[in-house]
Amino acid sequence: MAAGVATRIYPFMPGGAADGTRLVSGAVALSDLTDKPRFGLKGGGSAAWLAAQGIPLPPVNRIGEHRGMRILRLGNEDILLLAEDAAETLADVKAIWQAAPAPKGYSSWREEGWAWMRLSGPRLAEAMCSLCALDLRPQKFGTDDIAQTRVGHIEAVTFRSPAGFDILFDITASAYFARAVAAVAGHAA
Amino acid sequence: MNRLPAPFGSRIDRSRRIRFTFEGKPFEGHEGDSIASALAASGQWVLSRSFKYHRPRGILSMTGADANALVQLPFEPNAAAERTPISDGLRVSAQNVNGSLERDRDAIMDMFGRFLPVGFYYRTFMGPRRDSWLKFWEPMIRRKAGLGVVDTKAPARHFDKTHLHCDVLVVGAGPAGLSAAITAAEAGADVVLCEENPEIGGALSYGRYDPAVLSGLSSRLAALPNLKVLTATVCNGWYEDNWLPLIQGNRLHRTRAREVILATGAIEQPAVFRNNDLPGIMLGGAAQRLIRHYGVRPGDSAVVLAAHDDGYRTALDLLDAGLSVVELVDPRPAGEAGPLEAELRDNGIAIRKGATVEAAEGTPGNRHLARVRVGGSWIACDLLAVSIGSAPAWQLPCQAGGKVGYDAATQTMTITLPQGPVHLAGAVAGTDEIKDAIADGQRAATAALSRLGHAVAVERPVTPKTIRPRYVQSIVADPKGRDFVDFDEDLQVKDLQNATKDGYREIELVKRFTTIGMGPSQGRHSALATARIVAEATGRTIGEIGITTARPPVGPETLGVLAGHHEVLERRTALHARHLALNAAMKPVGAWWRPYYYGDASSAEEAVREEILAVREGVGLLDVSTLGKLEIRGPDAGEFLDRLYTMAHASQPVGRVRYCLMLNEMGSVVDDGVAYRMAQDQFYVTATTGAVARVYADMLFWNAEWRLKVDVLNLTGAFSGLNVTGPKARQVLEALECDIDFSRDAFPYLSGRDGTVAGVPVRVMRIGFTGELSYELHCPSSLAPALWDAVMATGKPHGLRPYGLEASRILRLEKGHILIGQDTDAITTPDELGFGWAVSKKKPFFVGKRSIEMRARLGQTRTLVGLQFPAGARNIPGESCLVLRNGAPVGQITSVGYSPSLGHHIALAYVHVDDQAEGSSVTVKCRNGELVEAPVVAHAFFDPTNARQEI
Amino acid sequence: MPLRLLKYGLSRDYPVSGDIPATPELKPAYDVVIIGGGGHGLSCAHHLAKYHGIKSVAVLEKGYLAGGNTARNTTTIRSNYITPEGIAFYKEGVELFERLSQELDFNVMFSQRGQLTLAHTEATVRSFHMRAEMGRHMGTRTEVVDQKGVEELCPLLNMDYGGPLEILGGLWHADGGTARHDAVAWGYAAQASRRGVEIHQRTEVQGFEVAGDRVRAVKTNRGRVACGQVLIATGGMNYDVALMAGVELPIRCYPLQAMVTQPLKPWLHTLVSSVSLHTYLVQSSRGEVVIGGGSDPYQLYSTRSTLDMKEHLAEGAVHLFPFLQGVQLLRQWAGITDMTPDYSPIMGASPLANLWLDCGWGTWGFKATPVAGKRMAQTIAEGRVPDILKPFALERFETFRLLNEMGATAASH
Amino acid sequence: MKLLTCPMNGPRNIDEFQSFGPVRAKLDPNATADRDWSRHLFRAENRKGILVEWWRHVPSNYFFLAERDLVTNEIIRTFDASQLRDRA
Repeated sequence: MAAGVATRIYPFMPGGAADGTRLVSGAVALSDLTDKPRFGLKGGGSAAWLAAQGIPLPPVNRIGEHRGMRILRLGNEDILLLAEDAAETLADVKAIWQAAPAPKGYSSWREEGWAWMRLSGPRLAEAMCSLCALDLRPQKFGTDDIAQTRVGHIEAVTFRSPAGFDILFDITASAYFARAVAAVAGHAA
Repeated sequence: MNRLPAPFGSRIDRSRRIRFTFEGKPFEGHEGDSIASALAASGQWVLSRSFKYHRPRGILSMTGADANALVQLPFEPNAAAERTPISDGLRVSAQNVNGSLERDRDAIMDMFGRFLPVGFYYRTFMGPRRDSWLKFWEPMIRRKAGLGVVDTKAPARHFDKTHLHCDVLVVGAGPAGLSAAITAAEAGADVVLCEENPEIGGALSYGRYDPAVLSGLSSRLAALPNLKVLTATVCNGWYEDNWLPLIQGNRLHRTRAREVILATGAIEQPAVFRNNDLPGIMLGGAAQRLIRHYGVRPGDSAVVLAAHDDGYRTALDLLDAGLSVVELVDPRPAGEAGPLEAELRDNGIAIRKGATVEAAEGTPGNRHLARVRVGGSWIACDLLAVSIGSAPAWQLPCQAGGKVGYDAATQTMTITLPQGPVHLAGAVAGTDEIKDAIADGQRAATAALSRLGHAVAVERPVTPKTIRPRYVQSIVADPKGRDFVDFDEDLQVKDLQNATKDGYREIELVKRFTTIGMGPSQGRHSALATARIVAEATGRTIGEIGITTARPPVGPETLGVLAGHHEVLERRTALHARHLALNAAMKPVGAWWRPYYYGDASSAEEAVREEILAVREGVGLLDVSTLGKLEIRGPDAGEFLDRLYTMAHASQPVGRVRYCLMLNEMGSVVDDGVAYRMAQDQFYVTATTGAVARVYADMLFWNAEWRLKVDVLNLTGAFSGLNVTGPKARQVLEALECDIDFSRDAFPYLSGRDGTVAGVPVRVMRIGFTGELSYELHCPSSLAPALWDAVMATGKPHGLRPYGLEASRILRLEKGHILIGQDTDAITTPDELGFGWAVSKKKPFFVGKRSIEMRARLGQTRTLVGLQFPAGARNIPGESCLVLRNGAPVGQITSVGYSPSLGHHIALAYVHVDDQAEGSSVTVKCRNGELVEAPVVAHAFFDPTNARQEI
Repeated sequence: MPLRLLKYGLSRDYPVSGDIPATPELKPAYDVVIIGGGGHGLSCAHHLAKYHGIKSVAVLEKGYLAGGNTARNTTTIRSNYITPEGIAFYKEGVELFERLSQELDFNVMFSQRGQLTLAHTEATVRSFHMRAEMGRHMGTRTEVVDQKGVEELCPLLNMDYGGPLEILGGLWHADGGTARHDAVAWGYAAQASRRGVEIHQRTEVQGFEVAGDRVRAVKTNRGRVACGQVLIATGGMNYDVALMAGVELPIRCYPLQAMVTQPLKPWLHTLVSSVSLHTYLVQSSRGEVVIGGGSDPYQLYSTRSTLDMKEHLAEGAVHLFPFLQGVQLLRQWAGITDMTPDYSPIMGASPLANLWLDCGWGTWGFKATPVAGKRMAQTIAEGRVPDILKPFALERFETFRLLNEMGATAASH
Repeated sequence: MKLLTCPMNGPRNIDEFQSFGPVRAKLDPNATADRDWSRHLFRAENRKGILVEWWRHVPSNYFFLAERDLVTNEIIRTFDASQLRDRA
């Protein structure tokens, strides 16, 4: 069987669920990273297995780094690896994990369940203040902090990236989220 | 015509003229003018008619806090003319007038006042018939009630919300607030200073004070980058944990402050005497605001009623503004003359001590003040400035837990706050002099800083130097009335006294019976006087009477700013665009969009029929991605499901799929689905679309208690589901590129397989809601469109067509499958559904087990059965129609529909337990009341032996 | 002009009615002690005195008269429930309201303008059908209307939303209405006290003297009072008061909030409520628009208001009537509701022979003020529970005979 | 908005949380008479005073316990469920 021939379609791609929904770009810009590589492990054995691979684990709600990947610790046994620019490293980890015997945790399928979007632009701070009730000013919320909170009235995970704030949220609400950000951008601009 | 030259008029830009209309007449003002100031500058003093008596009313306070100066704007009723800026072309009109402001036909109400004593409406308007109130009196009163008119065609406006965080929030940028904010910011705290006026300074911006004080504070303020000043921003409430709404125009800042300093100042109080409501009678602060902020001369010929230094300052301001001050009346006994008094006397102003204004009279129609009576003689004037004292602005402090008291020695209202993150500063805390207020602001800031962990020396509260008792007006009802205590509600002294005579003696009862303090000013100008009148009338002290509870908001706020802007949440499956491309009629189900049927609305019925036919005779494809999908992993996964669901799962073999039924602790059915055991330590469980959020949360909750070794994952969005169903389903799947053996023997009913179909990794379950051969293919959502395309393309030669929710509902009804929430209610047991087969008798425990055992012993009263109606029946009952037994309701229809496969209507219904047997007949009451008989039949209307799903 | 107004105008002095006599000295004993001087307690006192000739009655109120939920509720009166037992009871309540002004010679301003409940989902439409079928069967005026019917009944509603919040239909209850809450309590108080009932304000019950299966006396901050029969009708304090007598009720307390706009000229004729938006609106005879919704999400004995509830209610109101954006809000407040597991009240006997319960009124108590008072008075006077109250017994939580009204209570109260 | 301090996520607005009600006494279902079982089902912990209750931080799906005063609404402390088990 020829595996892997199928094409992946994410919400903002042609034929995706949010196809036709505008992503704002201006004083506030929203970009879609949902097709970027990431991999999450969750459940008993996740942390130990990753640690055994030499991947340093940050404390809960902090971000670590390993060979170009960002290591998000969302819970004791809930870890998400983001590999925006480290696809190969991540592919290696995934391949090793798939072949490994249990216990090794379980896939959390975050790459399928969560959209990954990035908010940036000159009016970023104002937009985030509208979207999120948390105090995200630099002195209160550092580059390695994670907030599991509500953004744009839906549950989300947010953290800083060099270009702005990254936000992970329920992929089925992608079109809604883009509209919510656009509405806020209209006010912030 | 009343405009003063600069430097008066700090808010206006004389180079910019703005034209607007009031009551249809053109007016002109300057940029920066409020509606009231622009009208006053043009000599228009009457702004409104009062609530009950329709008396002309005008500027009272210039703070926008009372009904006197509420006007109608095109899209905003009850707008505060004293605060709302004018804009080009703005159409302003008066409210609550019958005719026009100038000629209000309802002004006659003022003559009939004696026929309308307090609470009169409770004692009359009841006859002559029982429905007279509803049919006659109420409509009449409703037309008279209310102030502004809401424009039901108002266009949508944009409002937005944002969040603000700070170490210290200071409310009020008067001397105390400025000094508190500066002190806190200079110590390094993050400070927000919020001021409702367009400029900082408070009394310093309009009162007669040394300008150097304000400019000194302003320059210190400007040097502090960590001090954010929000002017024209109202702090309109205090809520738990220092959560405060700051309203700035159309924006709501939801603000969290670690410490709050309330420097909200004091509210100048009016005097009570006959006709104290005439336009031209205003508070001293209002006259000063008109002069300094707007450069408007408040009259020509003034009398000043002063029982406070501010009154003397006002008189001097009036002189500076070119008014003739006829006399200053000071009700306090003669005593030591201060410098202000000397200055006035130097200007030749007559000062009368120990006297007061006893009454006023107006011009014809009471349109303006004409004269006041002092010591029995009348003095002609067109302005009476009243400055007899003030009350601390208690609203925010009281919301923050402050208690109002009354200090009998100084005759002042006091506010005390418990130790905590809210502090008072300045006039609200009882200071009188500017320098005391500034010192008190510093003191409050250090208290806040100390709580924030700054090393500061906490100072003691400022003790005001003046401890002599404040002046208190003794209030005696004028025999001829019209001595208003509450301008908003047209309440006079005798109204309050009469209420106490009727037994409404507690302050809250007085308020409720008379409506005092319930108008737009919410008691700002009446609470203190009310307490005094009620105390006097009931022989108690003012402290015992107290004031009514201060509730948020502090001042009016629009529903728009509270509502903000809110996008409506919607969720889309990964196949959304596929459905749109196929011309699906999309329908919301909860937040989800689902295809209802495919095709045009004009041929909806036909489309549904064809979709059903395709499933029954060929093959259909349904997007079931909205189904809840949960993955339970870990060594205790089987045990976990055993405790949560009614069937046995610990013993379920890998590769098998089992129905699962969830009960709550009461033993009522709350959800169902299927569980596919993918591995010894892994189950893939479905839940109904509407229930999955709750089921998932409940699973986590139970396991927080049980602490089993399991992990629960909600894969609802991560995975998509495609149901391929119909006699030709297997042919289609086998024609796809795949590594799963779909043959009958290799993949029997109620089993599951993992593999790859069309290059897409899938989890396939052989189950189905339609009663036909069915495979449910679940795959990662990003690959669902690819899988859909492959199935559609491969199915095409087999006549495959996608079907929607409506066809799905009929297909399931033909099989008698229940829908949780539709065919069940909050107390449905498995027995009532005939689901004894789905409940393990062997398991020692599952949620709800004990309760269904108990409920079985208490006796079952109803059962869900199938009903059928003959083809061509004239009257088919609808959903929820009652099933009667001896005329009494015993159940209802839960689902009903026409079965194209059977050619007649079928229904699921609760019937009396004694009628549950097939062949019984029950009585159903149709929508139009007609009773029809229907025979009880088996649940599975179509293919009762379930042969088709097993092929 | 009504005759009575003419009389007022022509009399020299204010014609004092003396509705509420000043609190008298507490006597050592009364035949009936009613704990709670709210609408229910006063209504019961009135019915005892007028219809059962029992005049040795003391109503004990810890604060001021009718200052609890009677003063705080938003006065919805309706009978469009789901269970036949509930409908029968509330129907009698509506009928009593129809003649209440005459009964009390006090205008309670019963305004039967109808209630329109909106459905935004098919499941809600289905539940409306259930209420309509049962309501019609029981003889109330309750019917399901479609989108067109909704528009006809309330033409100003925003019907333009597509998607999840589109209005699909409504439940029209022509019997529904409102009344002036304070007037109901004051009217009962005035009538009861004219017949000899004593009303004791600022009189707080602090405990019970129980001997065997009977309450012998109640202990108050103003002394001990022996009693023949005792009724608990203390609204949000029911759990707490019953516990003092050793009776544990299946009640949880939640705050219920509401708010009101500045007075406006009449524009909203009916009561309008939305199940999905958890919002309802009604315009009072003063012109204020009263806006309310669901209870707070967690237990609390507090009448504090929250900004989040206010924002939520404003959002719902503006969603239904977008032109309200510019309307000013005047005041918000809260009451403490005593919620039962099945959203029906608990009326009738307690484990103690002479202690009677009028409890569990949650968010739905005001509309039952006349009928609960009437029927509890009958219960106390006759010493047995009438058939119409039997389904509401406390015992139903031991025998699992619930009266589930959750679906008919959520947004409309 | 009230603040609630999640042991895992720190202080948050209370609208990020879902209340799961007071911790309830455990009863052996098989050693309880029907009447007592029914009472147990509907029994409500509602005494004025401090209540121990379950909360869920919704964005992180973390369950924990809080001690809260039912009259003042003051939250005395919050703690992980393991501490409840340790205490029991």
